[in-house]
Amino acid sequence: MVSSAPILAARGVSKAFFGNPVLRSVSISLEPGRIHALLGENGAGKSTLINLLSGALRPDSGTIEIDGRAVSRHSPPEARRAGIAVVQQELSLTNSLSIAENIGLGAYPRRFGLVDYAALAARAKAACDLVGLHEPLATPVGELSLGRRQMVEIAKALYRKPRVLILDEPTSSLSATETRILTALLEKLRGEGIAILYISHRLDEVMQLCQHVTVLKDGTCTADRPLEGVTAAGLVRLMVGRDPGDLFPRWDSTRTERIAVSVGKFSAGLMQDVDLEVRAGEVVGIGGLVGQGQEDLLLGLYGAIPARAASAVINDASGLPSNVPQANSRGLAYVPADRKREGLHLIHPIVTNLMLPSFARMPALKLRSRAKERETAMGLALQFAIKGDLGRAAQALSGGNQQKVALAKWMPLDPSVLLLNDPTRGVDVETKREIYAMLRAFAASGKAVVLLSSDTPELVHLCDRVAVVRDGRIVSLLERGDLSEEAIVAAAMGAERERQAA
Amino acid sequence: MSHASVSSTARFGSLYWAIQAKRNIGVRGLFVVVLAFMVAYGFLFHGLFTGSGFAKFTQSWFPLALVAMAQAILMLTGGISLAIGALVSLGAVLAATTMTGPLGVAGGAALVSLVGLGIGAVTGVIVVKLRLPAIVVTLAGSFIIAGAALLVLPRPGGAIPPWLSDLLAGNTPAAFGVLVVVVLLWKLYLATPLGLSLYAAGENPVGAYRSGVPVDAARIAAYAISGLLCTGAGLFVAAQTGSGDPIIGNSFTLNSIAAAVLGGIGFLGGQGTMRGALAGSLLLSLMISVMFFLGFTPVAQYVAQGLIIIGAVAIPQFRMRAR
Amino acid sequence: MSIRDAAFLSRSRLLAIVTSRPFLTFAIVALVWIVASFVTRGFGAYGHLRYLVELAAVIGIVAAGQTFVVIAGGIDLSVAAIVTVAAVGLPLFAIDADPTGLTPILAVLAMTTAIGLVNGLGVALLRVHPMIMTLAMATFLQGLLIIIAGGSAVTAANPLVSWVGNARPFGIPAGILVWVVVSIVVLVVMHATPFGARLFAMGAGPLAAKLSGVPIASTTMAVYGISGFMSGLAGIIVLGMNGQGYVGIGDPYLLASIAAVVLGGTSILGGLGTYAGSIPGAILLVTITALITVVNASPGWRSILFGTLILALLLLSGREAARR
Amino acid sequence: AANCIKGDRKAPYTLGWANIYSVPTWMKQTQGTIEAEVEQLKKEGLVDKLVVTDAQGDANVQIQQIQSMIDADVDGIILIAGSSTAPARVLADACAKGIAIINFDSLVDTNDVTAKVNTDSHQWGEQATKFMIDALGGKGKILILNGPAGVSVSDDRRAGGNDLLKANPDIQILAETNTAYNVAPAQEAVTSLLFANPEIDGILSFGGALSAGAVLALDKQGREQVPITGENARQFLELWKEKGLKSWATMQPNWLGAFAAYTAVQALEGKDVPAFVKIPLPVIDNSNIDEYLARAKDFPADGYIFSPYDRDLFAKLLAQK
Ligand SMILES: Nc1ncnc2c1ncn2[C@@H]1O[C@H](COP(=O)(O)OP(=O)(O)OP(=O)(O)O)[C@@H](O)[C@H]1O
Ligand SMILES: Nc1ncnc2c1ncn2[C@@H]1O[C@H](COP(=O)(O)OP(=O)(O)OP(=O)(O)O)[C@@H](O)[C@H]1O
Ligand SMILES: [Mg+2]
Ligand SMILES: [Mg+2]
Repeated sequence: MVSSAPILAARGVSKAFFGNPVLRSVSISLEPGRIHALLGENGAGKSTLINLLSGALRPDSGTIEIDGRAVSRHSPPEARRAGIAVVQQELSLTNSLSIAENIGLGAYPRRFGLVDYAALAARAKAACDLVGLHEPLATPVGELSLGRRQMVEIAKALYRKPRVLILDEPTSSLSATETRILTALLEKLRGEGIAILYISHRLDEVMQLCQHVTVLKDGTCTADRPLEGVTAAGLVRLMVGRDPGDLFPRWDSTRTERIAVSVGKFSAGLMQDVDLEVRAGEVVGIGGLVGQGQEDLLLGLYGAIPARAASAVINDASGLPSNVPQANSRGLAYVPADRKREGLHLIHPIVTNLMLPSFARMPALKLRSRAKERETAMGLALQFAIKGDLGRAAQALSGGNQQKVALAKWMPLDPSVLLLNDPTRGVDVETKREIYAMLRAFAASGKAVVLLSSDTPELVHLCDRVAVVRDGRIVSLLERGDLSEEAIVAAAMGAERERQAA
Repeated sequence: MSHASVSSTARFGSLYWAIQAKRNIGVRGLFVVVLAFMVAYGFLFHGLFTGSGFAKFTQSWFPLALVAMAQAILMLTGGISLAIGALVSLGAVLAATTMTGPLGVAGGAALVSLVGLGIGAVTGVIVVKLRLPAIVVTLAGSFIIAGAALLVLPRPGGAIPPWLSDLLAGNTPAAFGVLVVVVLLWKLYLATPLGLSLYAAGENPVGAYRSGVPVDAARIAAYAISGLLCTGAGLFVAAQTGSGDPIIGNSFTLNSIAAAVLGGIGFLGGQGTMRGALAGSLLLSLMISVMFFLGFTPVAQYVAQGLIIIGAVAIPQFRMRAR
Repeated sequence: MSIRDAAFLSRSRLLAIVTSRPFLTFAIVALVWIVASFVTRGFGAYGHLRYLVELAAVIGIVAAGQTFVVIAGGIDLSVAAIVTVAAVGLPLFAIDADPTGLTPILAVLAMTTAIGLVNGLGVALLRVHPMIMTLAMATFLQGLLIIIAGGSAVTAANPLVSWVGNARPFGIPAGILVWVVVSIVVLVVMHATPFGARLFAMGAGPLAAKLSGVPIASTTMAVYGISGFMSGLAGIIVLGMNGQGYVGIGDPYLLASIAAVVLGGTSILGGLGTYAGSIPGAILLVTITALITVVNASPGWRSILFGTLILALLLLSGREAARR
Repeated sequence: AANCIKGDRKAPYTLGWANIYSVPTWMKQTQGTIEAEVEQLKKEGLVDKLVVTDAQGDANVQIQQIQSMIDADVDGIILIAGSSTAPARVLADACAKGIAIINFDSLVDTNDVTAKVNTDSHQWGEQATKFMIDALGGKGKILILNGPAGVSVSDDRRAGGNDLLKANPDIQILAETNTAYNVAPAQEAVTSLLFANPEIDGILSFGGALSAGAVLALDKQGREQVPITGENARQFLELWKEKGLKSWATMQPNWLGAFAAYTAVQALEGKDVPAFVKIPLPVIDNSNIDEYLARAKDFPADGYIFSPYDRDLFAKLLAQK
């Protein structure tokens, strides 16, 4: 392919937050008709670089160039005029507005000074069709699942008919089907000569989709080269700075006979009358398309939403916990998927985030010992390799490190059953490896893990058994021997096949 | 191309009205409660359905409806105002001191509107640009504005031309007509890009800013419009009473919050609809008359009022959770 | 941790304290007092400043409850009504068998705490928004006042109450001593107990707090219960200071308590703040009121001056950091 | 017949009592006199029902409630107004419907009522000021305490003292303050003013519980009491006796309520009633303070000890021209 002039480029940009350098003299150039991968560990500075490119932040030094010309005052409206569209990692949607109104936000078609709903409907519909979003345009975004919202976010970017499309971890909350649609779409857009910048922690996606790669490590550029001739292992080496080990730990059965959780005819939210048994020492996966009720299963077990069951035994005591504190005292811990809203308190220091479950369990008026808390927190930070000053607010952490905090905070309670809701979403490979190893070690120590995941390889490589959920029921319980990505996807898609057959 | 534009014109209706219909979902429970009160009122007071009965009823609702809208707009942007009552008073005394003077009715009305817009805009700039908490800025503002009202008219007095009083608050449902116009104007505003930005600017300001929404402008505009609605309510109160009173608006501050929250407007911005706030204000107003006709003693009035307010908020929530 | 780290830590902590909002608010109080002492005759007299702090004690105690509620993500609009109910209702609990006057005080505190708990119940279990719940509670209490006000044919001759309102052990008004005790307890509970940590978590993100195992319902009830208790305590002190309760005696404390909390740097959105800021916030409010009183101006101008001063102080102390 | 009366309404009548705010003790006591009078009228077969509304202090709500009374077709309305101007138009409607309207205590600037019943606020201010000037021998430094700004009653009382104060330039006004008619804010304000103005010879208070607050402020700061004017609040009268004050007080008698109810029925019965019934200000001074205090136990501790009344008094008041 003929290399052409870059549409958008950063030249030697640097950025620091409160004196902490996040980017050091980084350059990147986005060329038309090319999908450019931006890789790096959590906190490497990828999102920050994007914010510089899109005008949401201004560089401390260095320049942003559009069509070869340096822009002096870059801002979001400026970027939009230049044809730059960004799919943010943090959703930029407004829940109370409809899909169409969100897609057009900030760039509404006008007629007589009013929003031209006719034109909006037409253009939003076109954008939605591109990404396979078929919900009515009037649906408030708040009613959509996380994955669908991500699709709205992408449609919103496409609506602007961009010349440069920047996607920050677009697939982290998408189902396999949605990911496939997106992949095809990006290929098509590339063919139309759009410059695409693609950030993902899923290396297989990157290998399959991208032509060029820039790797960031600790805010500096460690590679800027075509992807041709690079292996996944090579990419990891560039990101991490050393040889990668296997992503998944060696699997040994540590399953015991003791029953950790057993429910019969369990119903909660979308889940209807399911039976599930989890043994101590095993990792049970929960798979299926996004939004089939998997989350309600975990929340119901956890006492966070109303649930009922014909029979329930959790850690040798019968009955479901009726609230979260009760669940905690019975050895359950839950790590939510939406870490920003459900997992952490972003405005609070990392140390208080790490200590919160302990605070919730301690006698309410017992005097706290700050020194001891710090010590515990430092231990957890060390164990989970959480980078960052523990006294700083959790919002200063990168996504992956936030996820580690959300998991680590339960450890002081020594839970015997971990309920995990997509714990590796948006987490870099190195951190994933650490989390996987921890989960297996956790199981090996005689505890139980229930792992809800949208990442099918994860289910295949980590789990003793996988329950596939469809329409609020467990449609298939795959034992270790039968586990394969194909088997899980087949079970998850069953409904669609039947419908096609009918 | 022409085919596309024809079909898209047809779709205008469908998308716009479909969005509007979706917005009723959160407030349906409240609508039912309001309707029940409306029926009860009509049952207790048959004169409600005569021209003047309806006129008088809507007149007592009207100023509360305006201030509920004024508060709701601010709450949609994540703000709040404790200066609503003071602004109503200021609007009333300005109207009562200017309209019979050289400025005349038109000049007085213009002055009242300008003052409302101006004070609202200044408040908005202070809150938005200086990043100060709205609740205390407007608390401080309420003292300043109340002081100004006292300077304009140190004790109740002034006058409104009787024809204007009769026009706005006579035996015709003119107030209701004005309310309809105000609501239509609001719908029109919400259909402008700036107006629609209100929701995004309130709920997700960072995301909105990154999407190219003029967040600050949307919020400041909301404060200005809110100010205008308040002094407008003041003008109406002056017309309704035929005179000015520098403390007439005091109770509107808390009532406007009650009406807005009752109507499902959230405090975090971007949650709720104007129709909800209007229904909330209507409920508050209806409640007073219905309790009168039921012959409640003052003690019972206080207790029932508390229960109705809690019930109107709690019961729909329970129904939602049950579902 | 190395010694260098420790030294750095303590220096940065000192810096953190000096640049913190509560400290800033205290500094503003000091500044206003110094300037006012030069400008206004009699302002800087020890007796006057002591009186200001005594008045601030009442606001400060109400604000203690309000701070708890606001940090936990709520707001309490019933404090004024609760103060009034306490002050007006206390004589009704008088029993001749108890000459110390302690029983009625305990009874009133139990009653106001219970009122607060009902607020908490509505907020936590009925999920009524705090503004609505507490506003409705204030309305209920008006009804209650119609029943109890004027029913006290006996004067509030409660020795303990008049002691709290008038005595000056060691030259310090008893009200101030009560405030000091309250402040210490509140600061300890807020910043040095798991209960306090739960409040901050609830205010910053109720859903995350719930999923982390914080008992939301009981904590919410406790918070409003504390607010009811504090308002009751304040009611007893104002009753002592004025010798007689009356309807409306609590009215000034609603907006004052909210203003004190916000002037002290606590985020009205919840999750961030400290009572250490509400303390100088309360003193600041009383100081401004006193200054306005001695200015010879028409009521209109006084009101304008008062609002302008609050706004100016807010500019100095009340910046709200960007959230969300 | 009296104003507004058309003569088409027949006994027994329904009376509406449009209260502005029923929670304060003064209002409760007033309501008590109204209820007692209505009981009597019921026995006489003249009244069959009393409808009570409480506007919770909101003049707008009061208008709505008066409108509801019109809608419910009551025969008479007795009213304490929440604003001296706001209810004028709704009262005109009521008057046109032949409803007897007796407005007392807080009056409305309108002629569309059957009768207004009140003490004279102007005179109140004048007499209080006269007492103060006399007590100080025409020379001294005083504080002026007044009720809330923007309210006609407090404005009128203050205005009543104006001429006398102008005529006596040796009376120096150190400071003047407006607060709600309550003890606590008055005590706070006076304390601040005491520090700023150490030499004070007298306190001219225009009513309510302001005077009690002032006395407490002086007492708490260990200051000598000074001559002070006041009102019949029980707390103030008791302090007067306890501290041996040099004082003068008048009152807004709570039986204005009973009298208003009585007057409404008289008007409906076709009797002529004066458009304005001026209630002579009862004066409390050292000569009769003991009489008042002797009856104190019949009144709430936070209430007002009002002068005695009976039907004869009412008849006499109605007979005045
Ligand atoms: N607003 C901010 N204030 C302070 N620090 C910040 C801010 N935004 C980002 N950082 C810091 O900058 C660093 C880079 O963050 P960035 O979000 O760019 O990482 P990332 O590469 O996108 O990580 P991830 O893969 O987890 O999304 C992180 O260490 C983060 O702590
Ligand atoms: N129960 C009710 N009480 C009050 N108004 C009601 C009620 N039901 C319907 N309405 C009508 O709702 C309209 C209020 O405006 P509308 O519903 O268009 O709000 P809105 O502007 O759409 O709010 P938003 O756009 O923020 O959702 C008015 O026309 C009013 O008559
Ligand atoms: Mg990122
Ligand atoms: Mg990430």
